[in-house]
Amino acid sequence: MIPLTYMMSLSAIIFAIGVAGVIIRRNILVMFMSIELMLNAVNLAFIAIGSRLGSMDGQVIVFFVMTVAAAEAAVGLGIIISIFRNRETVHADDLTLMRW
Amino acid sequence: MSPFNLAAINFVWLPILPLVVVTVAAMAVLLAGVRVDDSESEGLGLLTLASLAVAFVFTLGILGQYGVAFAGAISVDSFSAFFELVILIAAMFTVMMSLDYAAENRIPGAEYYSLLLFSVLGMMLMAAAGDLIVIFLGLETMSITVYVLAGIMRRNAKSNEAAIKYFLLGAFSTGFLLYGIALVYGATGTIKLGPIHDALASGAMGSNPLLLAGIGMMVIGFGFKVAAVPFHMWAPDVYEGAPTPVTAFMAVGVKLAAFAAFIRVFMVDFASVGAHWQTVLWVIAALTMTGGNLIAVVQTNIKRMLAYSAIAHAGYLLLGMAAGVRSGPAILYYLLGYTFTNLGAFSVVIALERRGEAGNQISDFRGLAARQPLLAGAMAIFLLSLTGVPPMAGFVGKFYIFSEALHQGYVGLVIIAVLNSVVSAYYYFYVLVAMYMQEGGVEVERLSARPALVAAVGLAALATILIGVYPQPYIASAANAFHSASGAEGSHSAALEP
Amino acid sequence: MPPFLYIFLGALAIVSALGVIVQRNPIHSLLALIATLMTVAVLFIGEDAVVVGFLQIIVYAGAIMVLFLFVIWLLNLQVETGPTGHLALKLFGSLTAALLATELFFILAPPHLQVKFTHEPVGYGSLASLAGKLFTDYLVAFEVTSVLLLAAVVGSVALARRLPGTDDPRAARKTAS
Amino acid sequence: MTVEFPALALILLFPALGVLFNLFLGPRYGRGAVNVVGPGVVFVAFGVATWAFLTLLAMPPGGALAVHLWGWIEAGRFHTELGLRLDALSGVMVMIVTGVGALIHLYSVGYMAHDEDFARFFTYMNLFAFSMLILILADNLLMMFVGWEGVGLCSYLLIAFWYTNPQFAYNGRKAFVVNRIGDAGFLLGIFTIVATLGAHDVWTLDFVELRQHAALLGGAAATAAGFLLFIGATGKSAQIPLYVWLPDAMVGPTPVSALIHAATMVTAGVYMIARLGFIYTMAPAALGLVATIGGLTALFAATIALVQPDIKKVLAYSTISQLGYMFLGVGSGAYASGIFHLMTHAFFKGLLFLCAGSVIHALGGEQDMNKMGGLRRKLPITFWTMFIATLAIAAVPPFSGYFSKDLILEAAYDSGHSWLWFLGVITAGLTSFYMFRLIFMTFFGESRVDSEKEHHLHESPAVMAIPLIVLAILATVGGWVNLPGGLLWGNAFVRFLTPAVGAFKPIVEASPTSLSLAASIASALGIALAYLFYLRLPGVPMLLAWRLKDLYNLLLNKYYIDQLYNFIVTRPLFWVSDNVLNRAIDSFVIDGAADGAGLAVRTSGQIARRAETGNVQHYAFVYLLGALGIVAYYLFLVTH
Repeated sequence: MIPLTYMMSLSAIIFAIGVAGVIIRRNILVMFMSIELMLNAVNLAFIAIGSRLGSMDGQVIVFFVMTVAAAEAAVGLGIIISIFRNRETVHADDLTLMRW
Repeated sequence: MSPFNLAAINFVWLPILPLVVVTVAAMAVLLAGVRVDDSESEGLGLLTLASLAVAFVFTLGILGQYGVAFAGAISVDSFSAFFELVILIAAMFTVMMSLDYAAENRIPGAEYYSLLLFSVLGMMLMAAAGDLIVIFLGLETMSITVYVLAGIMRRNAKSNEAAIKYFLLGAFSTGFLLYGIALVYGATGTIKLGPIHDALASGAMGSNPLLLAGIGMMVIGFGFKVAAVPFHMWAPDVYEGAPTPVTAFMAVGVKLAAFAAFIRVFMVDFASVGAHWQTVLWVIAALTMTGGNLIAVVQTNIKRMLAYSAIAHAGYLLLGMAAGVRSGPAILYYLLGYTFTNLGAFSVVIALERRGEAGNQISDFRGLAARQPLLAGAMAIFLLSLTGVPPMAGFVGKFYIFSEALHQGYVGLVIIAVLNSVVSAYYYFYVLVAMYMQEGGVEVERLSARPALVAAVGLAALATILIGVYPQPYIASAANAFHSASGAEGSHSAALEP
Repeated sequence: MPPFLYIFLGALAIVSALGVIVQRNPIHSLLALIATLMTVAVLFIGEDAVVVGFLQIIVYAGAIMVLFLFVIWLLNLQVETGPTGHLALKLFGSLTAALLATELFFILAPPHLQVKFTHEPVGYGSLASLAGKLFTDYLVAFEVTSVLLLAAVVGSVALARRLPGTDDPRAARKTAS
Repeated sequence: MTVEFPALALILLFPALGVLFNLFLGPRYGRGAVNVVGPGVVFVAFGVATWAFLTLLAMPPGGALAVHLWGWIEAGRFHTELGLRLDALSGVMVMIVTGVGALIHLYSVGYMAHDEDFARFFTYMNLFAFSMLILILADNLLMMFVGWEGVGLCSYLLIAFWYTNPQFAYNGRKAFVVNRIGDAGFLLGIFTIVATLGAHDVWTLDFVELRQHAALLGGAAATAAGFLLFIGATGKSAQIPLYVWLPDAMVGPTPVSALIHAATMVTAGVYMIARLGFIYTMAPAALGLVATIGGLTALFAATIALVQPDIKKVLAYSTISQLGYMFLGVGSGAYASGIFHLMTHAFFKGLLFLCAGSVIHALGGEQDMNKMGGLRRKLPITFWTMFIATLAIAAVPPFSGYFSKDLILEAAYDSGHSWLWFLGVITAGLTSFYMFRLIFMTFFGESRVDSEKEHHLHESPAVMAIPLIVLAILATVGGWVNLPGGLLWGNAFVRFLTPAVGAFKPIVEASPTSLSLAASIASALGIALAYLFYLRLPGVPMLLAWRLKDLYNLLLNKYYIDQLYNFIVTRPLFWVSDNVLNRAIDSFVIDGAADGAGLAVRTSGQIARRAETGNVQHYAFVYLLGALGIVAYYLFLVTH
C-alpha cells in the first residue's frame, strides 16, 4: 500500500488548489466549483485514512459529505440564480453593495 | 458477523424527542403554508411558536440525564439541554420578531418558518452531538438554511448579496472544518467524541502531526462560525443585508450552536491537549476583541454596528476558552445573558425599521426617548448590558469570565479585554446619545399593533435585568451544564438504557 | 494498485484540478472538475472504497455536476467576458494558497506519519459494510441527511421559484429596491 | 457588633419607587404629583436613614447595621452577596446624601417649574439617589461598583438633560468617556484583589471579610490595587488627569450641579478610598500618590478658578480644588478628616450652587459674572446665604469649612507631606480670593445686568429659599461636630468615625495653632486682595490681565488641557479606527501589496477601482491569511 504521506500530500495540494480558485476567480460559479475541489480533497483524506485504519468510518463520512455537497449545490445554485435575476451578474466583485 | 447489529444501537427516544418535534413541525408548517398568502403568514408563525414551545418542554426532560444514545451519536447531558433550551428561546424570540415583519415584507411564510425550524434542528444537533459527523451535519443543516434565510427577501439586492457572501465563505469554511475532522480522525482513529476524549486523555498522542494540524483546521472552521478575527469578514455584510429577524437569529442562534460545538469539542474532549490550542485562541481572542470593537466605533448602520459588537463579544467568549476548562461555566452564563441582550437589541431595531431601509441608521434612533420612552428605555438596558454596566447580565458575565481568566493567570488578555470594553462603551453610548440627547430620527409606526414584537422587547429587557440582578440560578445551571458534559464523556460514559 | 498508477492518477488529479481554476470558460472548468472527480473516484476504488468510488462517479460527477451545467446554460454564462479576476488577487491568492499547501505538506510529510494501522477486515468497502455502519452507528446522521436534503429543496425552491405575480424575472428586477 | 436591620432596604426602596412612578406614571399624573413624589421619596428615605443613624449612635463604637438581601454571584468558590451595611462611615454618607439630596430635590421643584420635562428630570434624580445609596450602603466592592456605574449613568443623562443643545450632549458624552477610563481602572483594581486573594483561596469582596484578609494581599498587590482603584477615583471625583469632564458638566440644570457634581457623586472617590483605607494603609506608595494628586489638583484647579467669568465654572473648579483637599486628607492617612471635609463641603458647596442657581434663575439663565453686579438688594436671601457659604469655604471661623480644612492641612503636615501642606495653604488663599471675587462681582458694585432682565429680577420662591436657609444653617454649624481637641466635645466626629476607617497615625507632631494660623493668614490675605481688586480698585484686574496676558490666557483656557487631550487621545483613536482598521485592511494591505510589489502598473488604476471592498474574495483572502498563520503555528509545534 502506498504510504499515507503520499495520499495526504495529494489531498493537501488539491485542497490548496481549491482554496486558490476561490480567491482568484471572480465568477461565483467557478468559486463554487473550487469549493467542490476542496471537499473532494478532504474526501480523499478520509478514504486514505480510513483504509489504513481498517475502519469504515471514513467511507461513511465521505458518503455524508457527498450528500451535504448535493444539498449545498442545490441551495448555492438557487442563490446564484436569485442573484442573477436581480443583478444580472455572477461576478463576486460586482456584489459590493455593502462594505466598510 | 452480520453487519446489521441493531443491538449496538441504544434507541433512547426522550433525548431526541425535541429534535423530532422540531422536524415534524417544520414539515407541518410547510404543508400548512401551501395556500397561505405571503402577507398573511402570522398563523404559520404562531404554529411555529407553539411547536417550539412544545420542544422546549420536552427538552426540560433531558436535564439531569447523563450518557450517550444512538450508539454514541447523541450526547445526553445537561450541557446539550442547556444549549438546546437557549437555542429554542432564541428561536422563539426570532419568531416573535418575525410575525409582522415577514408579513409586511411579503416573505414567503411557509418556506421562511419551515427553514427556521430546520435551522433550529441543525443547531440543536450541534449542541447534542456525540460525534464529529453529527456536529458536521448539524452545522450544515443550520448553515444551508441560514444561507437561504439571509437571502429570502429576493427582491432586495442587499439580501441577495448577504446570502451569496455567506454561502461562499460558509462553504469555503466547511472545507477547513471537514479537513480538521479528517485529520483528527486520522490521529485518533475515531470520530466519536467519547473515544477521542479517552484517546487524548491517555497521553499517547503527544504531538502527533495529524492531531495538531487537525486541531488547527478545526479552530479555523469554528472560528468562522463564531465570527472570530480574521475569519469574521463576512459578518458585517451578512448581518446588514439579511432580513433583521434573520440577523438576530444569526447573531444569537448560530453563535450559540457554534459555541456549543466548539466548547464541547475543545474544552471537553480536547481538554487534555489544551497546550495545543489555548495559545492560538489567546491570539484570536485578542484580535477578535480589538478588531471588533475598534471598527464598530465608526459604524453608522445599527445592524453593522451590532455585527461588529457581536464579533467583539465572541472575542470575550474566546478569552474564556483560551483561559481553559475552569472558565467553562462562565462562558455558558455569558452566552445566556448575551442571548437575551442581543435579541432585545435587534427587536428594537425591527421596531424602528420600516419597509425598505429606513430605521437602520444610528441617526434614526435620534429622539427616540422623547417619542417612545419605554422602547428607548429597553434599548438603553440592552446597550448597557452589552457595554457591561452593572447590574445588567452583561456585566456579571464579563466579570465572571474575566475573573476566571485572571485566576488562570491570563493577566495580559484580561487587561486587553477591559481596555476593549472601555472602547466599546463609546459606540454603544453613541446610540444612547442619539436616543436621549438628540432630536430627529424616524417615527415608530404601529407599535401597538405589533404585540409580539413588544412582548419580545419587554421579555428580553426583563430577562437582561433579572439574569444580572439575580444570576445565582443561572450561574448554577451553567456550571451544572458544563460539568455534566465533562463528566458524561469521560471513560465512564455509559450508553443510556432505553 | 501498483504505486506508479497512484503517481499517475495523482498527477492527473492535480492537473485537472488546476484546469478548474485556470480555464477562462466556466464550461471548461466544469469539465475539468468532472475529470478531477473521476480521477479521485478511481483513487477511492484503489483504496478499497469501491461503493463510495462508484457513488462519486454516479452522484457527484453525474448528478451534481449536471446541476452546475444546467445553471451555466440557464444563465447563459458559457463565455467569461473580461478578466477572470484581479491580477493582485491572482498573484497573492495563488502565492498564499501555495504556502498553505507547503505548510500542510511539511506537517504531513514526515515519513513516520502513521495511523494506528489495522488490516482491513473481510468485506471492507463493500455495500454491506457501508450499510451496516449507516444503519447502526450512523443512524442519526443518516436520518439527519434526509432532513438536510428536504431543507435544501425547500430552500432552493424558496430562492429560485418565480416570484408570485411576475412571469418575467426582469419585471422582478425593476421592482427591486 | 453587627445588628440585623431590615429597614435599611427601605432607604433604597423609596427612591426606586420614585423612579418607577415618575417614569411610568409621571407624565400621566402631571406636575403636581411628580412634585410631591419626586422629593417626597427622598425625604422619606432621609427619615428612615435618620432612624437607622440614631440606632447606630445608640450602639457602642464600632457597631454596624446590616441587612442581607440575596446571594448575587456564586461562581465556583467565588461568591458575592447583595447586602447593605450601615457603619459610621456609610451612616454619615447616607445622612449627607439623603439630607442634602432631599433639600436639593425640593429646590428643584421651584427651579424646574417652567420646564416641560419635569417627569424625566425627577426620574433621573431619583435614579441618581437610588444608585448613590447603593454605592454607599453596599457591603462589598462589586455592589459598590454597581452604584458607581449607576451614578455615572445618571450623571451623563442629567448633564445632557437639555440635549437639544448639541454642545450639552457632547459634554455628557465627554463625561461618559472620561469616566469609562476611570471605571476600567476601578474594575482592574477589583480584579487585582480577586486574583491575589484567590491565589490564597480567599474568594470574597465583602468589605468586612476583605479587611480580615487584607494582610494576604501583601504590599505589591495592595499597591497595584490601590493605584488602579485610585484611577477610578480620579475619574469619578475629577482629579488630575481625568478632571476635564467636571467643568463641562455644568451645562446641566443647576440642582444637578449642586447634588451630583458638588455634594455627593463626585465625592464617591473619597468615600471609596476611606472605605478601603485598610488596603491603602498597606500601600504607602499608593497613598502617597493619592495625597500628591490631591494637593496638586487643589492648587491647579484653584488657579483656573481665579479668572473664570462664568459663575458655575468658578464653582466647578472650586469643587475640583476642594475634592483635592479631601484626597489630600485621605491620602495623608487621615480618612476621618477627609470625610469630615466631604461633609462640610456638601453643605457649603451644595449651597453655593443652589445660590448660583437662584441668581441664574433670577437673571433668566445668565451665567456670566460680567453681566451681574449689585444684586445684593434684589436677592437678599440668596445673597446672605451665599455669603455664609463663602465664609465657610474660605475657612473663616467659626463656619464649618474652617474646622474641616484645618484638620486636613494639619494631617498633611503631620504625615510628613510638608510641601503638600504648603500647597494647601496657598490654595486656601486662592480659594478665599476667587470666592470673594465671585461674591463681589455678583452682589456688589454697579449693576451690569441687561436693563431688560433687570426688570424681571425677583427673589426665588419659598420652595427654593427654604433649602437655601437650611443649608446655610448647616454650613454654619456643620463643622461644630468636630471642635478642635480639648474644646467641649472636641474631635467627636473623628472619634465616631475612627472605628470604621482606622485612626490617623501622625509622623511629625506640629503645633496645631501655628499651622492653623498660617492657613488663616493665607485666607485673610485672599479676602483682602479680592476686596482690594474688585471693590476698591476695579481697574486692577483688567490691568493685571493685560500685563500678564500670557498667564491670564493660560488660566482662562484652563492650561489648554482639553485641547491637548483632544489632540493626543480622541483624534488618534478615531484616526486609527477609521483609517487603519477600517480601510487599510482592504485598500492598503491588498492594493498596497500589489502596488508595492511594483506589479501591474498598467492595471493599477483598474485594480484601485475594482479593489473596493465588500468583495467576498478579499474576505476569503483575509481568511486564508489567518488560516496560514494558524497552520504555520502548528507546523512550528510539529517541528519543535
